[in-house]
Amino acid sequence: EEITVMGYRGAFEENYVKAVIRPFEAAHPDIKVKYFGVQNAATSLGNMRAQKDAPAVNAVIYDLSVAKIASEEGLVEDIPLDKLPNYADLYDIGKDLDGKAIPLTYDTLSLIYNTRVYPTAPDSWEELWNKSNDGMVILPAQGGGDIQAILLTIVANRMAGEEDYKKNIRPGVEKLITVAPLVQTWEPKPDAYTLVADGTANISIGYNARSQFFFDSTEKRVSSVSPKEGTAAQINVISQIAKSPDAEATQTFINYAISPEAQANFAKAMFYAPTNSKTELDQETSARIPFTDPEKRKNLINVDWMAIGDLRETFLTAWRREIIPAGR
Amino acid sequence: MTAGVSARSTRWLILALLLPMAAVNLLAFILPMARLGMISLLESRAGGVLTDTFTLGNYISFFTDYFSYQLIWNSLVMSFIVTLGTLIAAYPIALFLHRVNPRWRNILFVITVSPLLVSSVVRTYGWMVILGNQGLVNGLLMQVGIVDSPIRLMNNTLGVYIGMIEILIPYMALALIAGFGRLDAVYEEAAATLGANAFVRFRRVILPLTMPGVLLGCLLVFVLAISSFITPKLLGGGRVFLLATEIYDQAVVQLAWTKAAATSVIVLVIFGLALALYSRQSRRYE
Amino acid sequence: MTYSPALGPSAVVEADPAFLSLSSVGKIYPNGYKAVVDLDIDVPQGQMLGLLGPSGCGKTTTLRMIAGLVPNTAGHIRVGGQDVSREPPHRRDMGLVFQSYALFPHMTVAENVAFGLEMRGISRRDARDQIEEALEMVRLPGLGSRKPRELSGGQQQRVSLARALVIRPRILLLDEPLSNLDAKLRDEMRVEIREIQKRLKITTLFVTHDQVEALTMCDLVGVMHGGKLAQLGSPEDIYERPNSLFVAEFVGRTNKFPARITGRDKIAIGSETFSADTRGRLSGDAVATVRPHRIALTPDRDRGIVSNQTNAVRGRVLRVTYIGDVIQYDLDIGGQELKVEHHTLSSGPRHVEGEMLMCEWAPADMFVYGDEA
Amino acid sequence: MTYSPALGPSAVVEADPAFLSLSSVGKIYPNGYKAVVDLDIDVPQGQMLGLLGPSGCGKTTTLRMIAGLVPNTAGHIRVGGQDVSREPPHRRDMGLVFQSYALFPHMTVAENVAFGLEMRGISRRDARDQIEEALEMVRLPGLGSRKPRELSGGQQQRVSLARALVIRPRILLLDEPLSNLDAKLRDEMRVEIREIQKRLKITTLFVTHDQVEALTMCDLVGVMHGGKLAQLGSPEDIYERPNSLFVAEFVGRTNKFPARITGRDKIAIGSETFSADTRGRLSGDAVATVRPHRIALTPDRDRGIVSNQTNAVRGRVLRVTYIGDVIQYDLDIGGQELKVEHHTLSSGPRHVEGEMLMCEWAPADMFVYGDEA
Amino acid sequence: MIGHMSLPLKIVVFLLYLFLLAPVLVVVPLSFSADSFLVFPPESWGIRWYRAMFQHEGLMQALKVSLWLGAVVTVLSLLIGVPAAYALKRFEFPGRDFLMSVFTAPLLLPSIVLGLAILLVFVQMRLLGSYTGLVIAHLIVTTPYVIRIMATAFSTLPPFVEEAATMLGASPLTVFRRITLPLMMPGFIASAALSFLMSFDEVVISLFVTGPNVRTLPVEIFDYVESRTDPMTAAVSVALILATLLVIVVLERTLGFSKAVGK
Ligand SMILES: Nc1ncnc2c1ncn2[C@@H]1O[C@H](COP(=O)(O)OP(=O)(O)OP(=O)(O)O)[C@@H](O)[C@H]1O
Ligand SMILES: Nc1ncnc2c1ncn2[C@@H]1O[C@H](COP(=O)(O)OP(=O)(O)OP(=O)(O)O)[C@@H](O)[C@H]1O
Ligand SMILES: NCCCCNCCCN
Ligand SMILES: [Mg+2]
Ligand SMILES: [Mg+2]
Repeated sequence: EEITVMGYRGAFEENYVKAVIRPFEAAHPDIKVKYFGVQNAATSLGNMRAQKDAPAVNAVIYDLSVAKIASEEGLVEDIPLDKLPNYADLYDIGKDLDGKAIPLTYDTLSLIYNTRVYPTAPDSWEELWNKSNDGMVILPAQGGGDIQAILLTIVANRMAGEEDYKKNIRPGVEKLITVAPLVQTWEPKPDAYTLVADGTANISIGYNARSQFFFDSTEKRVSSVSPKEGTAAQINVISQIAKSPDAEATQTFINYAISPEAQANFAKAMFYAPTNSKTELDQETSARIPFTDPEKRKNLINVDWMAIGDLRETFLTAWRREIIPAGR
Repeated sequence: MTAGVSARSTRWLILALLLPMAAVNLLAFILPMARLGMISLLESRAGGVLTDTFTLGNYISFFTDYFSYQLIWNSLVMSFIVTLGTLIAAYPIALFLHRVNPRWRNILFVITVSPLLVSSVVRTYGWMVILGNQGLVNGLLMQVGIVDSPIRLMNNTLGVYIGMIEILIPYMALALIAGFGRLDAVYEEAAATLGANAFVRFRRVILPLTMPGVLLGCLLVFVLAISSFITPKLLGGGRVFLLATEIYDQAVVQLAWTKAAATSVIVLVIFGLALALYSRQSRRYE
Repeated sequence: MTYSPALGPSAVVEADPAFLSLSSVGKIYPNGYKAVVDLDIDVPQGQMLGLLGPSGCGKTTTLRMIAGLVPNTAGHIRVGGQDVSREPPHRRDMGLVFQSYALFPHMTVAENVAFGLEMRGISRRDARDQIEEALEMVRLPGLGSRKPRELSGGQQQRVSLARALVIRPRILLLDEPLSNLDAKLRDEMRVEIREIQKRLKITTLFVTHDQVEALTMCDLVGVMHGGKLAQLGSPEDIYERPNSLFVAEFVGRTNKFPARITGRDKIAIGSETFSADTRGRLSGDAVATVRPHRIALTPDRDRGIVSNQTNAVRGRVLRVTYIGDVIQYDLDIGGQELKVEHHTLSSGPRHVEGEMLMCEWAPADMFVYGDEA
Repeated sequence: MTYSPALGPSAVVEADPAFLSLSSVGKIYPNGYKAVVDLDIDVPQGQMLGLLGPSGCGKTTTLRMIAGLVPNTAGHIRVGGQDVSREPPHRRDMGLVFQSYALFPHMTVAENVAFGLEMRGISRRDARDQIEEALEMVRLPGLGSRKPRELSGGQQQRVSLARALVIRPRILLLDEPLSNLDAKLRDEMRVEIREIQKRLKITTLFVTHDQVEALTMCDLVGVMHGGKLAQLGSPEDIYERPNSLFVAEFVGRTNKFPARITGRDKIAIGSETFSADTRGRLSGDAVATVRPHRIALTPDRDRGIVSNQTNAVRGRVLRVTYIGDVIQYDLDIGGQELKVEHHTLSSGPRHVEGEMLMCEWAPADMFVYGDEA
Repeated sequence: MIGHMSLPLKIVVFLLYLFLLAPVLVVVPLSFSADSFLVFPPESWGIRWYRAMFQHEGLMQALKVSLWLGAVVTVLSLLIGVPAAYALKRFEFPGRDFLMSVFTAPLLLPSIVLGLAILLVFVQMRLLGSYTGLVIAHLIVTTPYVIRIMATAFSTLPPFVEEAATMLGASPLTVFRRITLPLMMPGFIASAALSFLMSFDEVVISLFVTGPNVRTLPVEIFDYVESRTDPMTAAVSVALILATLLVIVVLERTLGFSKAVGK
């Protein structure tokens, strides 16, 4: 039997194949797993729509907010939870869609900084607003459509004193408008981590997992920190694609993917926070994943990804019309 | 035409010769354009799922959104400036090619249009290397000491202009060179003997005679500029919102096909207007 | 070689006998080619000089130097006594009609004609009358709103002439203006151009490689050869008294024989002897010419003696070619071929192949040149 | 209008007096334009017919119908008695020389010439001699390995001729083969083509709009006008006995006067009366013509009487134009302008403007036509 | 002298050429950088990124796809475009001008619109991300060029040579084989070269049509530039520029590049 898993390409693909798929195949010699790398979650959704009636892919790893759309369109299978014994051990965060989208990794929005500019880690988001960083700030926003932009809005909202982003994001938007003039680029090429590492910029927002990867590959020129005001998590989930063949094997794989073993392996490789509470990590790895710190977890802003879909337009509009233009 | 072929068999022959082309054209041009128009009139549910309901909603939401006008304005301004820029840059090149002796003309012509054969992605990458904070220009400027912190040459509209103008110069040059065919030195000489100095000769003879090429080049570059999104995406720093980048985002990132289709139709309308303007102007210079 | 009025009967002394004056003018092109060498030409005010010569002899170069379109590399070009050699073309005030007409394709006929007036600061409104007048002069009234491409070749030619004339230039320069027209139109335009030129009394230089054009239209004809002036004189000077074999052959058709000078005004061609002006030479090799239509053919009366009144030689008809207006006989005269052309007659004797005839011509019709060929 | 040998003196009766025969041939183009109407022409075997006429009169159309390149829409085209009207061109076995030569640019001269032989299954090796022979015939031996673009216009023309001749076609068709050549080369090629045609005794149709070409080269001349055959005959028939005003004007130069027929062989032009063949007509309006060089000018001897021997009228010289070989007088004869052309003489009387002269010509030189113009 | 070039014009033109060629020229030294990321001028030198390029599986796979695609598209473009051009130039029939405009319209149409429109149809026909889909999408880009070039070639065929061959006894088929075809050769070569280059270079439409398993080189490079700026892109660029130069040189040698690209 061969199943196909679709997911992010690049380093994610490399490490996922190494840390999860190969061990799985070793443990299940009868099942072969092929990995299809795609650009982003939206691409996955596009492919799922295109192959709606005859899917060539069995499972998909993507973002929870996109998973919501997919589930509404009936593109994913609702896996009976009894087929996934490991499901019960997962944290509650991101379980909104039950068997239709199983939390696979957590990641947190972090402050990315150049270690030469900041010999000691800045511990506040306010550092983005520091005038001495004029022109050296990067905010990857994709015109406001990026999850990082959404998360930063929510964080800024809290900083401005408004905890409930569903009710009102004006305070956050106003706050972000004041950072815009300092921003060098809203769409870093190739990515914020590289530009911070090579000195093109001093500071940025980004994900913890990727920054850890760059920390290792750039001789520690770039590092990340989870600031004291708290942060929010991004959640990757895995879904079984509706009408795809080999349901049994697919579910076997998904169950393995959320097992403590697989979670630990991948966390070690990529520094994504495990979703399985039973996962055991060594001290060194754990130290580099803020999510595993109970203290930090407490300070986490709880994002209702099921509501984001409806809010997205509001966020997007604010970014496009107010925040980004304010920086010109 | 050779005698002895009956009209009937000629008809079948013509049909057979045209059929494959017609099929490809139908499949990849006519049908897509029809579908584009149709989808722009369909309603979509949240997340971009298509329904079967017809609606003007996509257009209404486009035209009731202030941001749309911003997009149109940005696109028009950018295309206009880029067109003008390529014209100003390509005109001397075309004039030079027209006047240089034939031995040099061929090699210079090849140099002029050869960038066309280098992927625009590669050339945009080259501009990233040149214009970046750590790039060639800033490196030189800082080394010489003219500036002490990098000046921003990309991640803004300036970068997009520079890249777009450079990438589109060959197209403009091609059109101009074709248009320069009408320019014979004898007209300039005639003007001179009638008392026209160099400036008047340029304004009254050279320019009007090359106007058909200028107009064609402007149309070509305008259309290419208004539909380009790779260079704006790579050099714009997320600041440059254009119809083309919007279509790409809507279609590929947001998967909002109905919106993307409606935006595309708007681009087509602008394209049509440019075309109409072109044919009106070019008739004046025929 | 300056033209002196004494040489030709039709040269008229006008107000200024050297209104347009070229002295020692030369042109070496950047590639080193000597297109024009040491040219001396004076054109009297109001007269028309035809510059005649084979292709590549430097006619156009001469004209373009006068216009200022190419700089002369030697000598001086003067207009009304004033050296214009270093003036740019747009300040020389000359009208130039190009072989290709060079009408501005993007302007109407009226705009074309108006251009030169505009350059002189005359407003379009004031220019209107002058334009209409110029178009009337070339017999194209009312065509002002057409574009050049909507005109026939002859009409374009006229517009081009009107455009050059409307500014009343000091000098009119014409570069083979008729060579792109068909025969009929060429005949018409010849007469017209000459009439306008005479009426306006405009000093004109007319470049052509067509001898008929030069002979019929011009007061003076200059024959060029290899960048040099071979002969300058009235049309009759050139045709009736060519000063070189080149001119004799280039202007009009001619028979050409290798000859020996045997004495004062005596030459021998093969075994026959003839009278002809040897210009004082008493011996040596030479070339003799006689024009085909100057030879009379009479029945063979066995009168092969040379008198001072006439040259006569016996010939056998080799070929008879009927060309309508003209009949052409090729005769064998002692091994040489002699071409004779006569107008055809509806009645009267017609010679036939093989017939023996006496060929006679006046000594004045025979020219003798040094063995140049 | 079938040509009958009895009509002209130079028509020679050959093996087949109608080897190429067009009977009632017509062409209506798909757009409805009648390019050729009811054409009857017979060309005797081995002879050369010149098809002469103004532009657009249907010459090329006729030639292309014979070649089979356009189908004739009426009548029959026969070669050696056999109707070929429905044969495709590649089976008609005719050689066609195009005005633009139409040499294959991607083949060498030898390959061009070999092409027709190849089509006839002759191997390249066997063809070699024939090719070399054909190239020698057109005086281009040894140029076989050149590409057409490396040849001059005249050389290309010769290759084109060799290519058409090497296959020894039954009929040779030439469509203005000389019109792209310069005057000198044209003269040469005229003689050459005619000599080759005579040597090979190849039945030839030669299309031209140049009367000199038609008159000098051809055994027979057909004058076309508006898709119809105006006259067919020997060159002298056409020139000396034009059957219509159109032919009289188109072939050769002529004076043309409005006239009234006043009696048997008597006409009046203005107040003057003349003798001329009125072809039996006794009255009515007409047009009279006389060729400029057939008019003699004599001192005014007050002899304005019409005799049957000669026509004479008094005229005043309006204009004298010197053209080298020829001198042209425009005279006023009672309000009409009469053009007279004579060969120039070095000595003898030269008339001047204003002089009164007697103009005389033979009645046989005056033609009278119905008032067609 | 009139119609000649002044020194200021020469200087301006030199600077313009410098500007035009700058991005192409700058990648050459950069490709020999041994740095881990993009710094100009490079801090260390080497051929590290050339090696990386050949080891990059996605890139090599995409190169293969692009080469294959270019070849197939070129052959098909000629097979489809040449007969159409022949019919449009050699026969008179109603709607001829209309067809000519329809067939060449994609040439002028904004590619982003065309790309999206093709995506919308291909998603229904399941042609997305398939080789068939890519080939068809590229054909709509290349065939207009072929038709334009060949239409010009057919109408600039020296007049009457085909008739001359007929008169020498060649049947219609022989005329086509011996005269028409060889004389069209420059047109074929120009069409083929342009088709290949256009297909090999096409990125906008490909971006819409490529799928996870079928990616063309320009799309791969675009993704790469978007996600990484190490000097490998420079190495890839130099390789592509060299390949293009090779094509130009070969073209110039065989028929004159200017003729191939010019109208
Ligand atoms: N720009 C130039 N550079 C070099 N040589 C030139 C140039 N222009 C003309 N020549 C040469 O100078 C000679 C004279 O040229 P010109 O055009 O004056 O001849 P022409 O008498 O007008 O001939 P045609 O009757 O053919 O017009 C020719 O041999 C020509 O090749
Ligand atoms: N394919 C065609 N369709 C319609 N009319 C045509 C066609 N070919 C020629 N004609 C017309 O038929 C008439 C005769 O044309 P043809 O070419 O036979 O003239 P021609 O005597 O050879 O003239 P020229 O001396 O200019 O070559 C012309 O009026 C021409 O416009
Ligand atoms: N439909 C527009 C065609 C544009 C062709 N682009 C070619 C890109 C070469 N770099
Ligand atoms: Mg000249
Ligand atoms: Mg013709």
